[in-house]
Amino acid sequence: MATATTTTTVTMGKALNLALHDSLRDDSRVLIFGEDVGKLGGVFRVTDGLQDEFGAERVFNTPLAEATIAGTALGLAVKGFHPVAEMQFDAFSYPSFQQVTSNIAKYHTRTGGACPMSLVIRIPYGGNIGAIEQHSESPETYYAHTAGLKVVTPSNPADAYGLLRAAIADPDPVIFLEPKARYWMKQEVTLPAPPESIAKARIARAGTDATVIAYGPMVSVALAAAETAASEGVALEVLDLRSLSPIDWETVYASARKTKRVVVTHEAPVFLGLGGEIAARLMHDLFDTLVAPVERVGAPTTPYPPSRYEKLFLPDADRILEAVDRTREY
Amino acid sequence: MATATTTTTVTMGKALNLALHDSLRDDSRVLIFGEDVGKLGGVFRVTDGLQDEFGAERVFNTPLAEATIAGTALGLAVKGFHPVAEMQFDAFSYPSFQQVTSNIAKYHTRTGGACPMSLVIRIPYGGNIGAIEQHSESPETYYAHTAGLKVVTPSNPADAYGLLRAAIADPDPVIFLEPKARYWMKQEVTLPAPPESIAKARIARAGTDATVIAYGPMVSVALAAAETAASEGVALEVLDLRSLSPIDWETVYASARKTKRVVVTHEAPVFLGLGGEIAARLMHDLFDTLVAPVERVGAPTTPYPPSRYEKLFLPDADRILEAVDRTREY
Amino acid sequence: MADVTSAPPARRDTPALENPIAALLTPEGTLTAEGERVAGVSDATLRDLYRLMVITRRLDQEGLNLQRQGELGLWGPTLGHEAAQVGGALAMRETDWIFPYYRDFGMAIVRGIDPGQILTVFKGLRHGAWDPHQYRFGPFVIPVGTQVPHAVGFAMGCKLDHEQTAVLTCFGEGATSTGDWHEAMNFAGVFKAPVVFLCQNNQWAISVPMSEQVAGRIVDRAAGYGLPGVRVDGADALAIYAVTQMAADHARRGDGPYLIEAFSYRLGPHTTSDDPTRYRTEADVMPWRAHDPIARAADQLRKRGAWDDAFERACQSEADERAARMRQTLIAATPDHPSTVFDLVYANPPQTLIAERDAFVAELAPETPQEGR
Amino acid sequence: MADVTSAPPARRDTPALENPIAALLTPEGTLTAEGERVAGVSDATLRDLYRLMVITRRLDQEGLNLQRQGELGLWGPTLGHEAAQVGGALAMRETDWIFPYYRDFGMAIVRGIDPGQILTVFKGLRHGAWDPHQYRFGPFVIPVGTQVPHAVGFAMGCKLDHEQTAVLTCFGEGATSTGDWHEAMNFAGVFKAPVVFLCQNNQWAISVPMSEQVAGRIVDRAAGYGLPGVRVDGADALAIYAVTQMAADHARRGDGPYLIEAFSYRLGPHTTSDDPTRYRTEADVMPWRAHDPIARAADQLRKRGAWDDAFERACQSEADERAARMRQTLIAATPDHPSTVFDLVYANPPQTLIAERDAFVAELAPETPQEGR
Ligand SMILES: Cc1ncc(C[n+]2csc(CCOP(=O)(O)OP(=O)(O)O)c2C)c(N)n1
Ligand SMILES: Cc1ncc(C[n+]2csc(CCOP(=O)(O)OP(=O)(O)O)c2C)c(N)n1
Ligand SMILES: [Mg+2]
Ligand SMILES: [Mg+2]
Repeated sequence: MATATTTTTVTMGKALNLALHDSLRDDSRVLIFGEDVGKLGGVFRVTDGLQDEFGAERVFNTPLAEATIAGTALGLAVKGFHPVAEMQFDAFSYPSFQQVTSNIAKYHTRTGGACPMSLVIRIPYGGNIGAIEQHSESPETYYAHTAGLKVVTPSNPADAYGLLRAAIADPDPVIFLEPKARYWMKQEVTLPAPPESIAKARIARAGTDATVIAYGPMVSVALAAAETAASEGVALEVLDLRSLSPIDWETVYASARKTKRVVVTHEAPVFLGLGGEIAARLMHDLFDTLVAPVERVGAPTTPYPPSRYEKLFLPDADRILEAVDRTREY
Repeated sequence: MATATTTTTVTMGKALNLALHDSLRDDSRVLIFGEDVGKLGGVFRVTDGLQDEFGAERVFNTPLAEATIAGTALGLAVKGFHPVAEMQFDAFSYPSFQQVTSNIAKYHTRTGGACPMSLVIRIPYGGNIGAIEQHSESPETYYAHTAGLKVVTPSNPADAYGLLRAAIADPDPVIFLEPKARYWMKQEVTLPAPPESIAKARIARAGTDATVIAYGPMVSVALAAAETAASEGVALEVLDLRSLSPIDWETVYASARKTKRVVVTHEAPVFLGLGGEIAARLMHDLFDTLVAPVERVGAPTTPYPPSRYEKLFLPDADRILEAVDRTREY
Repeated sequence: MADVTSAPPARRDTPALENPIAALLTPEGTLTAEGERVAGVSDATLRDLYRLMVITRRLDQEGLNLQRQGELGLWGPTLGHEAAQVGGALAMRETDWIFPYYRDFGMAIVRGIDPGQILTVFKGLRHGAWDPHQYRFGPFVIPVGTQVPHAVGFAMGCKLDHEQTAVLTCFGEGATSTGDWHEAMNFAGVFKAPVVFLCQNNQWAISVPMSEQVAGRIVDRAAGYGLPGVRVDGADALAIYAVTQMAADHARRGDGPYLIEAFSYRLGPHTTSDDPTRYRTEADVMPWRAHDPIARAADQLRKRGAWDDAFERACQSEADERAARMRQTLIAATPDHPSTVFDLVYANPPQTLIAERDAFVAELAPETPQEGR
Repeated sequence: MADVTSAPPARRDTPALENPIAALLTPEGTLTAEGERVAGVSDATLRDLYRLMVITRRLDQEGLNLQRQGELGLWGPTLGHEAAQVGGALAMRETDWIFPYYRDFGMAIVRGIDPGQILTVFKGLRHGAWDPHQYRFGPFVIPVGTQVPHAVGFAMGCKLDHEQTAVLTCFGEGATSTGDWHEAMNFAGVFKAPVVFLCQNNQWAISVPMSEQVAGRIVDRAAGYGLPGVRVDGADALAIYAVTQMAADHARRGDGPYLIEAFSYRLGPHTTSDDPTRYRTEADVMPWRAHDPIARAADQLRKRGAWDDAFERACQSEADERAARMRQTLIAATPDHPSTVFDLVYANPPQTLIAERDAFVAELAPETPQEGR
């Protein structure tokens, strides 16, 4: 594959595949492994064709053991590789929780900085795909609350490529959350794009009347809400966080200062979701600037529902717009 | 041991031991197991003497395998037992994260309510005991963010007894967080006390000028801060949450409405800690009532520090009072 | 703890494992003549095994059809697993418990659970469709391997209650790679829990072949826990029935756990979402198609002179008729009110959740679940 | 994947495990005469083993003293582990890596890490005290069993880099109960990683005796992963040295992993926080006191005529002198500036953390770490 840039329309799944491909091509220390990432190309085909092109030494299947997928990634990072490990679904990353929280997040500290954890753990997350139990969860709070990790999530194909390449290039452990319901989202992108900074948020749509803060799967929902609002003469600003840990407060504050009204939305439960952290911090630091309390739109305090009901539980444009109205009518 | 009530001075460790003892005595389906809970009586002696009195069938050691300590607790609950499983330290509960999050928290749903998870997982947590790595963490966010669990933590011997008995009696899975730095805290208690409701907060000290919301190990710190404040003519109200999931919002709102100034404190990192959820919700619902933004006092976004530094990182009375001043000078 | 006080070097060698069951099997994992005699499986039982396998395959096929027709979101075929599932489940007493894995559709059928109800899980109507206590059959558990500790815990409870109950738990060979599986095997050995571990080794974990999944042989791991184990031909319902029954008796007698590896092959896709052509060829699968549990049972019946065409036809028509009923039940199944999602979280729900539920319901009206789709 | 396409029933029986190393050991886990000949351990090496064990025990004793004197928050004695730790570590080449567990003080000494620096971890000054790359020695890892997957991952990397590096990892018998241990064993077998697993079975996990911890025998688990394994007398440094060296060669040759169970006894408390009198009697411990690694090595030297009192005295005085230096280093050790805690979290710290650090430092001044205690 040439390095000259080309503009093409790709899905997010393909953009991630290209990011992995280009990282494997440009850095011989990059390895990809996990369950079914080999011949199958992953259950979402994100690693499609990579084993064929780069060989079974650099792209390989592992046994069904997430704790040790993470644990061996740590060992390979100490050996100087840049492992990109895949967890097949959100809930199936939980077996690796101890390795990620107690070792990967703390190894740089434990070794006095001698052993940076230059690895990425890719996790498809979120719902809205009609799946059975444990295939639709949003575990970002678990990881973002854990100091020592970086947590990133793209909302579109272009960011997917840029953020994944930046995550792989970063010397610290990055939990890379892939909004699985958006794998099939298409966009025209110019690739290879220069790596994104992994810690910068993005104004997805500029507006003046209120800010909707979203990330991952919810950004396109927020943009749809903004379209509707526009047709009603309301100019919503949509902010795509992209990085969940750290949060790009500068961009968040700038937008909040401008619109003075903020709604935060995510698929995860509201209780202890990222919306709480953002709302708490904004209302604290901009107590006199905000003209209305920060609204949160997320899931209720229940396990993810059976898929037949998921659309009723997932935040949608209507609920976002209702929240916007609450901030404007306040 | 007679059931007539007696008033004695006990440590929190002893109060917990008595709660386990009385639960074993009063309910033949209660079982206690975990690493070293047998002859040793647990590394903190909370299960001291229980195996001697109730036998190795009801109080027993397990192999070193937290995932399966939790997983067998689930199976025993299905069999109609009320397991009280011990995780030896906070960070050592992480291997059980999948069993707790994907099975214990969801089994009642998965079985259409046919299999309630009447079990308790006891976890000593928090720092301030001069321990080595991984023995001083505050994992409450991980558990409280997980729907299907209940999360409770006592701050004194009397509550320790009442809450643990209530947790064991509750038909749902309860993560029982024990503030290990307070195991040696003494108090005069009348035992056996009637079981507490596990979902009610408590006004630990009434005041009018500002509310300090705390839980577990931080309650006594907040009370010390209130003493100092009182000597300076400031009447702090100290609210002990006791239940972290669900949160007793009624009591929290009543206090916040009264004092109009709120500080939330915990040992856990501020970022995505419970303080964020409480602050976000209070400032949202009482946006026009609060005269100052809710202040949060917790740990920075780092792994728990080496013990030599812990006192510098743990919230203390001074930092709480500074936060109170910020709300009062606002 | 005797070993702890024994004089050094404490050898604590486990005595060569007593494993009389193994002696009843040929190297291929079928019953020897002596084994068939000892097992004493009646013709009636062998016919039951045949009948239930025919029904299982037919209902499984109907599950595939329903998925193709858009009535199910997902289906995970049991093709190739009929012998292990029917043989294993039928060998357990009614009072015994089974903690299945997600593919154990055949076991659920043996236990008398309405297959149309089971399918509502794969239609996305609920996360679980039966009362485990009613059928002594745990829910399908999706996180691989995690049901194994549940079975061991339940079995520890049976022992504490001094019951004559044995517990069967199933899992694929991929599950043996999980930490939970190992921890549970060790617990079972330490506590001598009355549990039978039945590995349905179909040589694939989605696209991962056994050679990239399992170091050594699963059956050989039993000895590492001081437990007996055998590998059985996964297409031989008779052998699986006999061995499981003996292993369950072993457990009931208080002799502890037993590991059975039923060795067969996943003839279909992992699930309807899977595309096996990406990772295996027809040449890989072909030799295993002949390795058919139902044909095997028919042969065994013929050898015993316990076979006739009327019986075959009866099995087929019962299967067809059950398939039709299953389809009806599924299609007729209506979603519960979405508020059920809130009602099922806790046995003793907190006020906060009840309030969330009420707000949810208020917002919902007049929407209906259908529209929610 | 050959087995996948083979005609049913695919047996995939692993050929009877080649394990020439086992043949060199007596049933008690010491070297046979033939074994001693094949191993060809020189007198100089045996003297090194003796010397390093004497030093380890002396420094370990000093660690206990320092803890009692309040200079350390905690100490976990290695008494009874000297042979496994010194023998195992010395057997590895300088270019080999070791992923130790928290009790491997003796291995750290063999690797030349300043013991006074190691103790700063137990003084609460830092979470880790050496650069793993400098000594090819991983950090002490507290969560039991979790270092085993690290070692396997590192070994997989050595294989990918086509290096002649072998990796040694240690753990107690309690660690074998963890899921991570099993997953790592299976990974090592599947990927044929050049790793040697050295279990230091001291028969206790804090208060839990081996009989309540381990079902079966740990050494017997190797076969379940298709791997060779041996149980060695944990008091015999010579045997452990020889077996570890042969196992490491086996791994370097590309023949895959090897499991060694060094069987001994934890003579001291689990750590200084532990009170063994609550769960075991002197009668339990007594028989094991004679089972002494250092006395054993001395005998072996005498048998070889490679022993003299001058050597013994030299070892003792070197040990005493090193102990004094260790004490000095520890007591002289000053805490880093507390802001180091922030600086060590990331290699590429986010602005948000830098801001937190600066705020922290501002608040701190003029406090000093001492006051922070
Ligand atoms: C902990 C966990 N990781 C990953 C998955 C995704 N997954 C579902 S089934 C499966 C393969 C299981 O293979 P095996 O255990 O052999 O059972 P089989 O499906 O072949 O019957 C995988 C990887 C899961 N459900 N749980
Ligand atoms: C995952 C985990 N659970 C519990 C603990 C607490 N703990 C520390 S050491 C230990 C016993 C370990 O025994 P073993 O593996 O035999 O090693 P030994 O200490 O005997 O050398 C326990 C339970 C821990 N550190 N990590
Ligand atoms: Mg399989
Ligand atoms: Mg031990």
